[in-house]
This record gives sequence, C-alpha cells and structure tokens, in this order.
Amino acid sequence: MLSSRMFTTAFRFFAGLAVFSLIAAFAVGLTSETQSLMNRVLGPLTLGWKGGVGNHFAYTIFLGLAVAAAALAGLLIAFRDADPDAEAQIVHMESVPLTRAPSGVNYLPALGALAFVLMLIGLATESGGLTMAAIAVMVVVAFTWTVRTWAERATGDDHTNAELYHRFIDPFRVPVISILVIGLVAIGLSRVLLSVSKIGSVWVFGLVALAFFLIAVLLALKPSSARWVTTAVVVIGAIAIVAAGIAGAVIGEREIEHHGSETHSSEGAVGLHPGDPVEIQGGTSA
Amino acid sequence: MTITSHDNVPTTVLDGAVKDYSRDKVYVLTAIFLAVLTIIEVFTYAAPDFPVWADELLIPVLMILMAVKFFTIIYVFMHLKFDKPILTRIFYMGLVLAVLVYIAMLSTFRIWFDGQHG
Amino acid sequence: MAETLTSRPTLAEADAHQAHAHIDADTNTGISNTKLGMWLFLASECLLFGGLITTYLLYKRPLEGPTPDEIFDIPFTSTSSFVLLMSSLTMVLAVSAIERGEHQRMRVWIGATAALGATFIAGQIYEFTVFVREGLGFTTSRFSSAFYTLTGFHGIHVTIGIIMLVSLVLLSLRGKIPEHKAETVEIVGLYWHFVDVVWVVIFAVVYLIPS
Amino acid sequence: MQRLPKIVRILAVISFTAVVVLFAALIVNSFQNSGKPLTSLAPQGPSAESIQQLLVPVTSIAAIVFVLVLGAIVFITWKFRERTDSDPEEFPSQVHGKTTLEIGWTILPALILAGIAVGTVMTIINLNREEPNSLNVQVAGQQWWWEYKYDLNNDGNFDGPEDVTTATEMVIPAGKPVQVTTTSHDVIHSFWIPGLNGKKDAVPGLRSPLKLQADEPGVFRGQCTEFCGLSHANMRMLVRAVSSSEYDAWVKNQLKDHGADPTDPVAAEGKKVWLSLCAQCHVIDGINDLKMKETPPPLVAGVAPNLTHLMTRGTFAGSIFNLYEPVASDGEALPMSDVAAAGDPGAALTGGKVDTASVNRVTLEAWLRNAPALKPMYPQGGRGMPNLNLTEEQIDQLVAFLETLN
Amino acid sequence: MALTEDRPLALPSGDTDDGYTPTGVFTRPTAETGVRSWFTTVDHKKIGIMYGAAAIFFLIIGGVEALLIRMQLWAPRGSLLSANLYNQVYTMHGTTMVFLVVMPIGAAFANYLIPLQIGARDVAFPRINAFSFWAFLFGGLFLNTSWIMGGGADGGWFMYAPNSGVIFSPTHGIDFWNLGLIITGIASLTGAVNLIVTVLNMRAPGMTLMRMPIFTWMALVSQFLLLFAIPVLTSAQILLMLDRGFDANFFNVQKGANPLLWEHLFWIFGHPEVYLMILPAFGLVSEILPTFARKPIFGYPFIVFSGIAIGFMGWGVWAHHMFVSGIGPISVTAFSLTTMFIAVPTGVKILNWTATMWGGKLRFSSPMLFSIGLVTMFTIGGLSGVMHSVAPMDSQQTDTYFIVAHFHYVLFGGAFFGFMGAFYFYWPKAFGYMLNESLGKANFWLMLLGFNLTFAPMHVLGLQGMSRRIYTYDAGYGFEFWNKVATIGAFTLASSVALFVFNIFYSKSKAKNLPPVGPDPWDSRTIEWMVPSPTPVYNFDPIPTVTRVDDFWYRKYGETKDGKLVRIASTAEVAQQRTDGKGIHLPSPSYWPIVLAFGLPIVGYGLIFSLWLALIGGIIVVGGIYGWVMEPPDDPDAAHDDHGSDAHASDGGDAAVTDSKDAVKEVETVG
Ligand code: HEA
Ligand code: HEA
Ligand code: HEC
Ligand code: CUA
Ligand SMILES: [Cu+2]
Repeated sequence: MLSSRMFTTAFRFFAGLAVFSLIAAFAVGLTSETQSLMNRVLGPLTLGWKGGVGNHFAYTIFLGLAVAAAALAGLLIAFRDADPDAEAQIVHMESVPLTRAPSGVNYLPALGALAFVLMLIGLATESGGLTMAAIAVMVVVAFTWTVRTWAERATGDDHTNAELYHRFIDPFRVPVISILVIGLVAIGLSRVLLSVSKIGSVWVFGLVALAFFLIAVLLALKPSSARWVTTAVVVIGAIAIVAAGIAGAVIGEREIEHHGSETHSSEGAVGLHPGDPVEIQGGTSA
Repeated sequence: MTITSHDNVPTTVLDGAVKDYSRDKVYVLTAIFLAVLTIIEVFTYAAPDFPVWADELLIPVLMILMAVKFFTIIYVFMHLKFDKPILTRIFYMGLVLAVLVYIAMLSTFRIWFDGQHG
Repeated sequence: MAETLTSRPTLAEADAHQAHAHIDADTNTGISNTKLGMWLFLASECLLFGGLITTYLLYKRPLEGPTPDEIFDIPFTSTSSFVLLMSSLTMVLAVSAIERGEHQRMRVWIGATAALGATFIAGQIYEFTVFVREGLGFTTSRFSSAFYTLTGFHGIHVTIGIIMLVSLVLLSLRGKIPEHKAETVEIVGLYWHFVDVVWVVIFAVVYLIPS
Repeated sequence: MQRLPKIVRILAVISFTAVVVLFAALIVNSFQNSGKPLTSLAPQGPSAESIQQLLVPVTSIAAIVFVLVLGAIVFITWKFRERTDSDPEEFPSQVHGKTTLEIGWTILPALILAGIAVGTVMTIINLNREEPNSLNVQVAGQQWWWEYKYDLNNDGNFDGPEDVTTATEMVIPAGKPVQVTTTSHDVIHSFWIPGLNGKKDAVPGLRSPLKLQADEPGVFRGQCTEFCGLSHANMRMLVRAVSSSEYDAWVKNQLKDHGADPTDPVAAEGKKVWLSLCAQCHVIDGINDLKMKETPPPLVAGVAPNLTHLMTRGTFAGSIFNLYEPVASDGEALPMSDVAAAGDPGAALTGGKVDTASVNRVTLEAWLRNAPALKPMYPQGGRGMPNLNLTEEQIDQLVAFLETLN
Repeated sequence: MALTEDRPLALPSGDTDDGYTPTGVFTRPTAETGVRSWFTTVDHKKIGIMYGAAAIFFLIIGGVEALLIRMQLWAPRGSLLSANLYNQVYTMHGTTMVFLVVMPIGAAFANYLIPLQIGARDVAFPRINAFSFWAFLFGGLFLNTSWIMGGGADGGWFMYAPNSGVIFSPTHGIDFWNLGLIITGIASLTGAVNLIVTVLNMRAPGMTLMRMPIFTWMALVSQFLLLFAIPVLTSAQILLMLDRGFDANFFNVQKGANPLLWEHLFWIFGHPEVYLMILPAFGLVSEILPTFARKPIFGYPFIVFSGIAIGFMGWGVWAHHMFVSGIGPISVTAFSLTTMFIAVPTGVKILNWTATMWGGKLRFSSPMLFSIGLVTMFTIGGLSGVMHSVAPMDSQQTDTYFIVAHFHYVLFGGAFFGFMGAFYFYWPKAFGYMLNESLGKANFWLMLLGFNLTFAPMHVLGLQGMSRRIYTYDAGYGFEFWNKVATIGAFTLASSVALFVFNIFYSKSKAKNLPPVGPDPWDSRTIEWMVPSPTPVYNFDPIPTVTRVDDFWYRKYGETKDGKLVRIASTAEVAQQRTDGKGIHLPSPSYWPIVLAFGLPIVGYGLIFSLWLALIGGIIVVGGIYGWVMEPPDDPDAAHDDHGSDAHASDGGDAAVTDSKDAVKEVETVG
C-alpha cells in the first residue's frame, strides 16, 4: 500500500520539512545547552523533561515547525491531496470537476477573534483557567480552519468537499460537541443550584427539567414547524443556561453547614496512618 | 432454549405499523404509572409513620415498589414484553445470578443482623 | 439410537441450493446481532453494578464523618429520580418516532432525553458539591468512598449515554441514521433505559432505605 | 527419522515406568513423617486428630476412584487398540449412549459424596465446639512475627494488668484446650500449627477463633501460610507445650516486670543504649510500657516484639533464628542456625538463670548489627526492624542487657 | 449480518493494482496477505492464530518465570532470587499463565473453530473480534512492561487486600497488574459478547443447538462464564484502583474496611474463571476422543448438560478458597457441600469419555495421547480438588504446595494437555501441514514425565508442611528431596515444550516435500473438516445444511439398524473443493480495532504516571470509537452498488431516507 503513488509531491515536501526541522531543533538544543552531554542529548529528545534544551526560543520554533509540517504531511497522505483519482473515488465519478472558490459562511475567524480577546482578558486578570480555555479554543479553531480551507478547495464540487471535510472532522467534532453539551448544562445548572437556597434548588432543578420536557413536547407535537424554530430554541436555551450559570457563579455558593464534626473513634487495627512519615533515629554510625 | 434456525420472523417485531401512535399512548401511561410509584416511594420518606410502611414493613414496601418499577421499565420501555423470549432469558441470567451471588456474599458477612458486620 | 442406513450424496446438492436460496431471517434467533449483543452486555452490567451496590451495602455505616441519614437530601434526589424517569419516556418516544420514519420528531425526543440526562448530571454535580462542603469527602469514610464510587459510576454511565444521544442527533442531522438503521436508536435506548433502571435500584437501596 | 519411532517407544516405556515408580515412592514417603516438623500427617492434638480421621477415609476413596478410572482406561486402551492387521473398513459398533448407565454414574458419585459430606459436617461441628475452661489467647500477626496476648483472668480483655503479652513463641499447658483468637495489625496472615490443628487466617479488623490442644508437652512448629509480603517465608511460629506446673511457673515469671536496673555494669550501659534507641519501638514492662501507650512506635503495625522476657524464648525474629544454640562441639555457632531443631531456653523459660554459654550470640549480634541483612524487611516503610548502625561496643552492651531479660 | 448479505459482493479480485487505495488511510484497508494484513485483519481465523501465537509467546515468558521459581527452590536457602524478586516472579507467573496463556489459548480455539463448526463465514462482529485480540495483546504487554518500569506486581495472583495497598506495596507493580487485567478484561468481555452472539445467531441451516459440536457448546458455556465473571473482577479492580490511586477506603482497615470484601469479589470471579479455563479443553477432548475411537461421543446430551451444569454450579462455590479466612462455620459448611457436588457433573464427563473409548477402535495418534493424558491427569487434580472441598481437610492443606499440586494438575494436566492435543489435531486444518507424529509422541511422553515429576511431589511436600509462596525454606524440614525432583521435572517439562516448538518448524520445513494434507486427515466427524486445509478465507462455499450431530461423519458413513457403520461416500466426494470465492461477501479489514486497543494501555500508563498521558490515551480511544462508528460500512471497492447516499448526505436532514431498499441489509453498525 505504501506504493510510491502514495507519496505526493506535497507530502514529500512537508515530510522533509518536518524531519529537517526536527533535526534542527535537536541540533539547536544540543549545541546551545551547557549541561552534561547526557542531559544535552536527552533534553531535546524528551522535550526538556530530562535535561535541558538550551535556546528555548529557537528550539520551540523548530519543534513547532516540525509538528505543523508533520501534521500537514499526515493530512496530505490521509486524503491523497492533489490526486484526482482520490477525489474521483469519493464522488464515484471518472474524473473530478475543476476547483473553484469556496462558498458558504465561515464563522471560524470570528470565533478565533473572540478567543483571542478572551485570552487577553484572561492574561490581564491573571485568571489561568480563562487563558487556558481561550488558548484551547484558538488551537481548535486553527485546526478546524486548516482542515476546512483545505477541504473547501479540494475539488470543484461542494458536496465532495463537504464529504471530505466531514470524514475527517466528524470523529473529532461529534464527541467534542456532545461533551460540550453535557458540560454546558451540567456545569451551568449546577452553579445555579449551588447559589440558591436548599429548597430553592429543588424548585429550580424541577422547573428546569420540566421546561426541557415541555419544550420537547411542544416541538414534538408540531414537528412540521420549520427547522429554524428548533435551532432557535436550542440556541436560546444554551445562551440562557450559560448566562444563568455565570450569574450563579458570580453570586457564589450558599452557606453550607459542615457535618463531619463528631468523629467516632476508629475500631480498626492499631497502626500508622498511611500518610505519616516514618522516622527512625539511628545510633552513632560505626 | 428452543431456538430453531428457521423461524420466519422479521428483524424487528416493531417494524411496520406506520403512523401508529397507539404504542406511544402505552408509553405515556406507563410513565405516569412509574411516576405514581415514585411518588409513593418518596412518601415513605415524607410520611414515615403511614401504617402501610411503618417500622418493619418499610423495607419490603420499598423493595416491592422498586421491583415493580424495575420490571415495568424493562418490559415496556425496553420491549422485553414484545421481543423474543431469548432476550428475557439472557438478561435474567445476569440479573438472577447477580442477585443470588451478591445476596449470598452479603450473608457471609452476616449483614442482615444489625450491627454485627464490620 | 441407531439410524437406518441413509444414502446422503444428495446433501451436497442441498447445500449448493441453500447458499442462493435466501434465508428470510437474518439470524437464527431472529434478533439482530447488535441487539443481542447489547442485551448480553446489559446482563453482564448487572454483575458490575451488583458488585458496587454490594460494596455500598457493606460499608454504608461509616465509623467517622457524616452518616447517610445526616447527609442525604431526599427531596432533591427524588426530583432527579423523576428527571431520569421522564427521560426514559422521551427516549422510548424517540424510538417509536424513528420506527415510523419521523426523523425530526426523533431528533427532538432524543434531544430532550439528552437534555434531561444532562440535567440529572447537573443535579449530581450539585449534590456532590454540597456533600463535600458538608464534610463528606471521597476519602472521609468507608461510606463516602462507597457512595461516591457507586453513584459516580452510574453518573459516568449516564454521561456516556448522553454522548451517544447527542452523537445520534448529530449523525441524524447528517442523514446517517436512515430507517434501516433505526435499530441503532433502539439499541442506544436499551442502554439508556438500563441506566435508568439501575438508578431505580440505587434510589431505593441507597437513598430511601434508612441506615 | 527412520529410527525415531523406536526411540519414541523407549521413551514411552521409560516415562511410564518412571511415573509409576514416582507415584509409588510418593505414597511410601507420605507415611514417613518423622523429622518433618511441619507435617500435617502426624497429628498431636485432638483437633488435628479429628481432621486426620476424616483425611484417611476421604483420601482412600479418592485413591480408589483414581485406581478404578486409571485401571479402566489402561484396560480399554489395551483391549480396544487398533490392531495392525485389522480391516480399515471394519468399524466398531456405533453406540451413542446408554441413559441408564449414565444416570447410574451420575448418582453413584453423588452418593459417595453424600457420605463424605456427612463426615465433613460432623467434623466441622466438632472442630467448632466450644470447650469449657479453655485458656484464651489472642494471636496477632504483623509483618513478620507474631504477638500473643493471654487473657489470664478470663474477662474478655487481653490488655489488663493480670494479662500477659509476649511475642514469637506461644507457651501452652499440655492437655488443656486453648481457645485462640486470630487477628492482625497490618495485612492478612495465617496461623498454622499443623501438628495441632488446621490454619486460621489472621485478618486485620476481624477476630477468628481456632482451637488448639497439645496432648503431650513438646515443641510444635508452624509457618505463616497467607502471603503477607516480603518476608512471608520467614514468618514462623512456635508453640511450646509444657506441663501444667511448668506453665504456672512460666505465667508467674511473665507477670514480673523488668524495671530494676541490671547489676552488671556492661548490661547497665546496654540498658542506656536500649533506652535511647530501642525503646522507641520495643516494650520492656516496667521500663517503657506506659510511655509506649502515648507514643506508639513508627511502625505500620504499631507494635514491635515485646522484649520483657526475651530470654524465655528459644527462638527469635519470627522463629527463624535460634536464640539458644545447643553448644557446638568446636564452640562455634553457625550464623544461620538449623532452626528445625528449636533452641531451648532451659531454666530461663520459667524465670530461672539464663545459660549465657548457650545463647546464640553470633546470630543475635548479627541481628543487632544489621537486621534487614538477616531477614528481608522494609524498615524505611515502617515494616520491620531497621539497621541502627550500632558500634560493636554498643552491641556487646546491648546483648549483655538483653541476656538479663529472663 | 453482513455475512448473510443478499447482495452478491465479490472478493477483491487479485488483478487490480493491489495495495493502492486512492483515499489513503481513511478508507478501509484491503490487504489480504502479507505482514500488514495481520494488523488490520478481521478474519476470525487469522485472529485465532494470532491469539495462539501470542499465548505461546506468553507461555514462554510464564514458563521462564516458572523455571526461575524452580531454580530458586532447588535447595534450601536458594540465593538465585531475592525475596522481593521471587514474590514478583511467582505473582507474574500465575497471572501470566492464567490470563495470558490458558485463557487466550481457549480464545484462540474458540475464535478459529466456532465459526467453522457452526458453518458461519465469520463471527458476528468481526471488527470487535479484532479489537478483543489487540486489547488482550496490548494489555498483556502492558502488564509485562512493569518488569522494566519498577518491578512486577508482588501480591500473588489473587492480590489479597490490604497487602495490595500502597502502604504495603508502594511500587507500581500492582497498578500495572490492576490496569493490565482491566484491559484484558475488556478484551474478554467484548470477545464473550461476540462469540455468544455468533453461536446464537449465525449457525448454518439445520444446525440446531443440540446438533452443535461439543467444543462449540463448551466454548459457549465458558463465554457465558466470562460474560458474567469478568465484571465482578472489574468491579473489584475499580475499588482497588481507587484505593491505590485516589485514597479511597475500600480496603483501609483504619476506616472500618473489611479485607474479606476483596476475597469474595475476587473468588466470585475466580472460581468461574477456573472452569472457563478447563471447559474449552473439555470440549476439544470431546472432539478428539470420538475421532480416534471411531465411534460417536458417548451420551452427547449428558456431556452437554454436564458442561452447562458445571457452568452454573461454578457460581455457588467461590468461598471454598476462603475456608480458613474466618467466614464462620455455617458459610464454611454451605460452601464445602456445594463444592463437593461439582464433582458429579465433572465425573459424568470423565466417565462418558471412558465409555466413548470402550468398544472403539483406538488409534493412538498424538492428539489421542494428549487427550487420554487429560482424562487421567485431570482426574488426579479433580480428586485432590474434592479433598480440598472437605473444609476441615482444607484447613490443613490450603496455601500449601498441596494446593499448588491440585491446580497444576487441573490446569496443566487438564487444560494444557487438552490444548496440546488440539494443537496437534487442528494444526493441519489451520496451516495445511501435519505436525510430525513421532516428535508428537515423544513430546507427549516427555511432557507426561516432566509434568508428573514436577507436580506430583508437590502433593507430598504440601501435606508435609511446605507453605506456598515462600522464596526460601530451611534444611531440616524434609523438603529437600522432592523439591529437587520437582525442579528436574520442570526442566524436563521445558524441554518438552521446546520440542513442540521445534516440531512446528521442523514439520513445516519437511512439509514442502510431502503431499498436501486433504481437508480431512484424521477421518473426523464435524463440519470444519469439510473445508479445504488450510481453511480458505470464506470458510464454506457453499454453506452446508446440517441434519444431525457429527454431520460430516454421516456424510461419509451410514449406520445400519444394528449400529454397524458402512461407508457411503469417499471423503473426496463429500468434502468441499477450494473455490475462487467469487460472490462471497466478507467483512473488510479495518484499522480502527488496533487504534482503539492501542489507546487503552496509554490510558493505563497515564493513570500510573501522569493524567495528561491518560488524556491523550483517552483522545485516541474516543477518536478510535468515532472513527470506527463512522467508518464506511464496507470497502467501496468491494461494493457493486452505488454508495451514492454518502455523497449528498451532507446537507443533513432526511435526505438519506431515499436510500435504496436493497441496502437495507448492509448494516454493520458496530461490528
Ligand atoms: C482448571 C481449573 C480448575 C478446575 C477444573 C478445578 C476443579 C476443582 N477444584 Fe480447584 N482450583 C484451581 C483450579 C481448578 N480447580 C485453582 C487455580 C486453585 C487455586 C487458586 C489459588 O489459590 O491460587 C484451586 C483451588 C481449589 C480449592 C481451594 C483450595 C485452597 O486454596 O484452600 C478448592 C477447595 O475446595 C478446589 C476444589 C476443586 C474441586 C472440588 C474441583 C472439581 O471441579 C473437580 C471435579 C473432578 C473430579 C472429582 C474428578 C473426576 C470425577 C470422577 C472420576 C467421578 C468420581 C469422583 C468422586 C466420587 C469423588 N480447588
Ligand atoms: C495454566 C496455568 C499454569 C501453568 C501452565 C503453570 C506451569 C508451571 N508452574 Fe505454575 N502456577 C500457576 C499456574 C500455572 N503454572 C498459578 C496460578 C500459580 C499461583 C501463583 C500464585 O501463588 O499467585 C502458580 C504457582 C506455581 C508455583 C508455586 C510458587 C509459590 O507458591 O511460591 C510453582 C512452583 O514450583 C509453579 C511451577 C510451575 C512450573 C514448573 C510450570 C511448568 O509447567 C512450566 C513449563 C513451561 C515452560 C518451562 C515453558 C518454557 C519453555 C522454554 C523456556 C523452552 C523453550 C524455549 C524456546 C523454544 C524459545 N507454579
Ligand atoms: C523501628 C523499630 C525498631 C527499633 C528501633 C528496634 N527494633 Fe527490634 N524489632 C523490630 C521489629 C519490627 C522486630 C520484628 C522483626 C521480625 O521478626 O520480623 C524486631 C525484633 C527484634 C528482636 C527479636 C524479638 C523476637 O522475639 O523475635 C530483638 C531481640 C530486637 N528486635 C532487639 C532490638 C534492639 C536491641 C534494638 C535497639 C538497638 C531494637 N530491636 C530496635 C523493630 C525495631
Ligand atoms: Cu505472615 Cu505470611
Ligand atoms: Cu475454586
């Protein structure tokens, strides 16, 4: 299978680039580091886990380049970029139409920008969580965007392009979206529940569930209503939950009384608790 | 197990019956039934002195309610009632085994007599 | 038990016919492989949850720290039990919808099931947070370890179920769940109901029976 | 290749004969139990005897069943083997089964087993019957030695002032039933004196009963049989059954404490060393027993062997070393002694004078010099006795002090 | 499902440019031959062979560990291994032999033979099958990497708490043990679901349950045992993992934990486990004995039902491993009695096998020799089992070498002898050449000798007081002589295993000059012998219709009224010819099983060393699952009809409803 037709020119270029950047990163790390030889060799090899990498900046640049090039090379080999046969096979046609400019909206730039701003806010307010989350979003955006731009220009046929895109992105997107949905509801709602009183939490909880249920019933009773209605309900619901969650988090948790005061004496075996250090005093050494 | 290899049965018994909502009605009624049972369960907590489940009877009552809910869900929602009996047998194998084995195990801990285990 | 002498060279011909003459049922039992497989899996899950429930029963009286009676918030847990119960209804309605070929309705019901499931998880996060604040950490006592492990494990099952449900909606939107794959919905449904059934047991055994 | 079949035939004959000879030798050997201190086939107390009374018939039944099955198979394989001259198209009669026969050999084993079951149940009842007037001893396992607590006043408490705590060796009166309660301070161990009874696990947090009784005075060896970590192999136990008068004297001595300072100046120095180093783990009644209750030793088990009456024991460190050595002819004791023959404390057992000449100083000093080198232990994890880096002088002083602990 | 396809699909014909897949790694792989094909195969035969090969690899590891044990115990105060190392070696020996040798060999035969014996083309979920294998292999390798990452587990193969806690075993060995066995547990569980569905759903026409070959029956019972036993172990292991990694209190005695909890959970798993190890061997012997006695198995229904009975009763006896743990006399009595009566169904089997040979015309080929070896050696082990079941006797015997003797007699003398016989029996079917008979017989006699020399003395050692799991013993206890004998025996045994390995290569090199073996070299009885040797990828062409037990035999022979056998057709007439397999649709290979399985040990390392690594592993697993689910159901190349629906599905919605009706059966959602 790894026949030579597999390796397109583009793949060779990127693969070569990856290998050379890797070597460069290693060389930079090795030469600019001052520790013992073993650590100088190990450092660049283990990403600085054991040993040092010398000139951090150059090492990172080269390593980043290597990773990026390797990713692109992988992508190219995965989809046989620029191989008309491959595309033809996807559309089940003898040959492929010519490429033309992509169509359709692309919300990724906006999302990326938003994440960037959030990151700045995070940095300014020194909230590590926000910064990390924003960076994560930016990585995802960059990744998706790359795949998408590539896919949009792959062939001249929008269907084919979409199919290519989905083949690649769905195994990542579907679980991520699913987890986001749960995370959103679960975390948002639990913040709200924590901020209201004990009785209130039962009510809020019950009512939210009831609302979900009733909306579903309404939508199900009129399945003919346009798709945008459903979409709108989902979007509004999501926004509401996020907003409520933020509000709940801002208000903070209610006062919760601590129970575990009265400790019953342990009836188990006598002995040390696992965490306690063992100290033995030695005599004068012989 | 009497499985003959040539039963002419369609893959899903529930197939066909296009636009037939009668089963939905059954489901809704079942859900209401389950809800009522759950309310009774909650009442054992809210009104612990109610004669039906006062004192020793509490645990039996709860266990019975639990069992009824359990079997209602697997029979109606999970279609065991409408499906091939072999599915019921397979599931029961696991269920009965689990119940018997774990009860036997708890018995060796003498857990049923208050305060003896530990 | 001896059988009379039979001449059977015709058998080879019979074989040859069989391969082309079609068997009507796909399988010997008339149940699809995936469905049978799911039921087998659920049967084995009984023993997994059984082990955890047994552990809980053995350890439900702690030597130190809060006791179950002190800590449980029955009204709240009752509500969340209701939520999970109703999600079983929406699930079964979704199965029923796809069997009729109503894709949009199926997506709505599945979406509702997922939303209710996520609500349940929210409730569990809330409950755990409150318990921890009240002094019942995971490592506090034998009861706390057993309780969090059992309910947490159930929570993980619910979460996996929700992921499957949302994935179903997304796939359905992409047209990947045509009628002939309606059974996929039913099978995910089986899993979902089973998780619900486990909660029925947990609710009674863990929460309602006083220690 | 041509000659291989013949070799194979010779191999077959050799193997078959060798296996038959092996089995015969094993059967003969299992009747020879002298010189095997751990054998379970030579009971010396009522409990072990009642097990033996079950073992003999059950083993015989098993042997008979095996001989029958094996005999049948040998016979069949001989009688019904394919002969070289037989007609390849000649087939044996095709029997598919015979229900009556099969039901027969379903029921027959069931009946045999029912018989075994009756004997089993009776023996279990017998072994669990409570004996009146028995001596109560709590046996606690820890890594990797045993602690014994005697409830001498029968108040259900093993820690009262009239009670005795000792380690490593258990002294019991011959002819009197002893009700042992097993438990553990760390992991699961198993208490087993094969000559007196079967074993019972020592489970932390659990207390399990075991009945022991020795018919005659003597020394009974045992071995921890539940895997308990690093030195499981080096965790033995020793029961010393003595006449009842000797036992009473032993108890009387055990109730004494060792608060008084030793007269010998070297031993007095040793006591100081002991106080500064050893007392953080070991107890000597009258010296640090009260303090130890406040600051338990840095050990996972929470206890180290009680040394109050160390010299009344014939062995030490999980009974793997002799504390007293029968004096060797050339005066030189081996560092690793032949512990199958347990050391004998002699008069020291009941508080008499310690025969310092026969004390196994070599091993005892080696133990103090570097205990983990003699017995694999894990002192840095709080399990076992550490190497305390003592000087030779300190060791001599300590041994002198320890030798006063009769 | 895909197998009962009504759409005729061709096997990829060899003439197109083989190995070129235009859409790269995101299509299904196609290689049928060559090294790469083994990594992506979903063919039950290849998977079965890989199970066998991996098991023999692990056998050598476990065997070398056994030899180390024996060398250490050669003389009193052996100094080859330190106490610490010895504890790791014997723990890993037990674990390896049980989980990575005997269970997978059972899985190997089940995988290879079940579809052939029931007349199916493959198992129900071919991709899951591949996943099971890879998960087992990676789990096993993961377990063994502990040797180079800080030492193996050191708690004994049943890993009693609290000795398995961090305080008492601070190295990572037990974590490796725990997570490795969770991974192989996942493999076993998915394998069990798969094989049960296969047997229940995919039998050939006429193959009713009571016409199934006995091996299939026994394998079915043992898969049910796996299905229900594995989750019990998993639940216990989850508790252990939480205790070790997250300070839970399940086995923390300070907080009132009860160490017997682990013992119960382990043995509730453990006892069914020992039966699921022996039952496949019982099944194999039930195939071999009638073949070489040239008469039917005596009392087919009794053999089948006693197997089922063993399966059921096996659940009610677990506490016989805990007679002395302090569970109280009533429990002891109850479990003592239930245990004893398990000898009844087992005895039925032994006696029925004996009766099968009675009146037969016995040919002593190597498979037959090993089978007779099983019948006799297992009986010794079984009878010592009955001796343990008498609780008072067990209180003297438990945790001594008497037990070690018992379980090696049942495991080696039972399961392993059966497997050896089956290796010789089925080798021609799987590989197309016979193993050398003379070497085979030599192998048997050497193994019998070595086996008895090794383990028979352990009975006496145990009764005379030698405790198990001791790295050393002292002189003066009378243990020296028999330990030496056992050590000599172990090396004899090793040489017999080596002889087997040699035989494989020797026979293969000689096979070139010999005529090819036909489909039916032993004149056997069941339908797997109808197909050419080695088995073609498509198994049967056409699928046979089955009319009775031993269907193939009765295609060759007829019976007169008085039970006389008459040949009615030559083997060549009734056996199937090798065809080009055109028109038979087979499941396509896939990358995802190995990808998914690869993620599991990474999660394992992550849980031990760094949760970040676990996250990466988790991403591989999740990506693997979704890649799997969304994988094109079939290789587009292999499809004749248009997969057009894929192309215009991207606008979502109900577009795909228009799928053509004849695609309805092309479902392979998870398989
Ligand atoms: C293949 C695995 C296998 C099999 C089949 C068996 C079969 C049996 N086992 Fe065994 N057993 C193990 C594997 C197995 N065992 C292992 C691995 C351990 C140790 C685990 C450890 O501690 O590490 C163990 C330990 C073990 C113990 C615990 C010992 C202890 O630790 O104290 C006991 C106790 O009862 C026991 C009993 C039995 C019995 C009664 C049978 C019966 O099924 C045997 C039945 C067979 C026969 C009896 C022979 C044939 C019958 C006849 C010819 C009919 C006539 C017979 C009579 C009338 C008696 N086994
Ligand atoms: C199926 C299971 C199985 C098998 C096959 C074996 C096989 C063997 N076992 Fe084991 N054993 C167990 C399962 C098994 N064992 C279990 C479960 C335990 C309990 C563990 C515990 O207590 O936790 C145990 C424990 C155990 C002990 C007790 C340890 C102790 O308690 O301290 C001993 C001691 O002698 C032992 C010995 C042997 C020997 C000599 C073999 C021999 O039969 C091995 C023979 C095989 C080989 C030697 C193969 C290697 C071949 C070569 C090296 C040559 C060829 C090489 C090439 C061609 C490359 N085993
Ligand atoms: C950190 C704790 C610790 C210290 C300090 C310590 N020991 Fe020990 N000692 C032990 C333990 C634990 C054992 C039991 C070891 C075994 O047998 O496995 C033991 C065993 C012994 C024994 C054998 C007792 C018997 O009956 O078997 C003697 C004698 C002994 N120690 C003497 C000393 C002396 C003398 C010192 C001081 C120099 C000392 N120990 C310091 C923990 C300690
Ligand atoms: Cu203590 Cu083994
Ligand atoms: Cu068992």
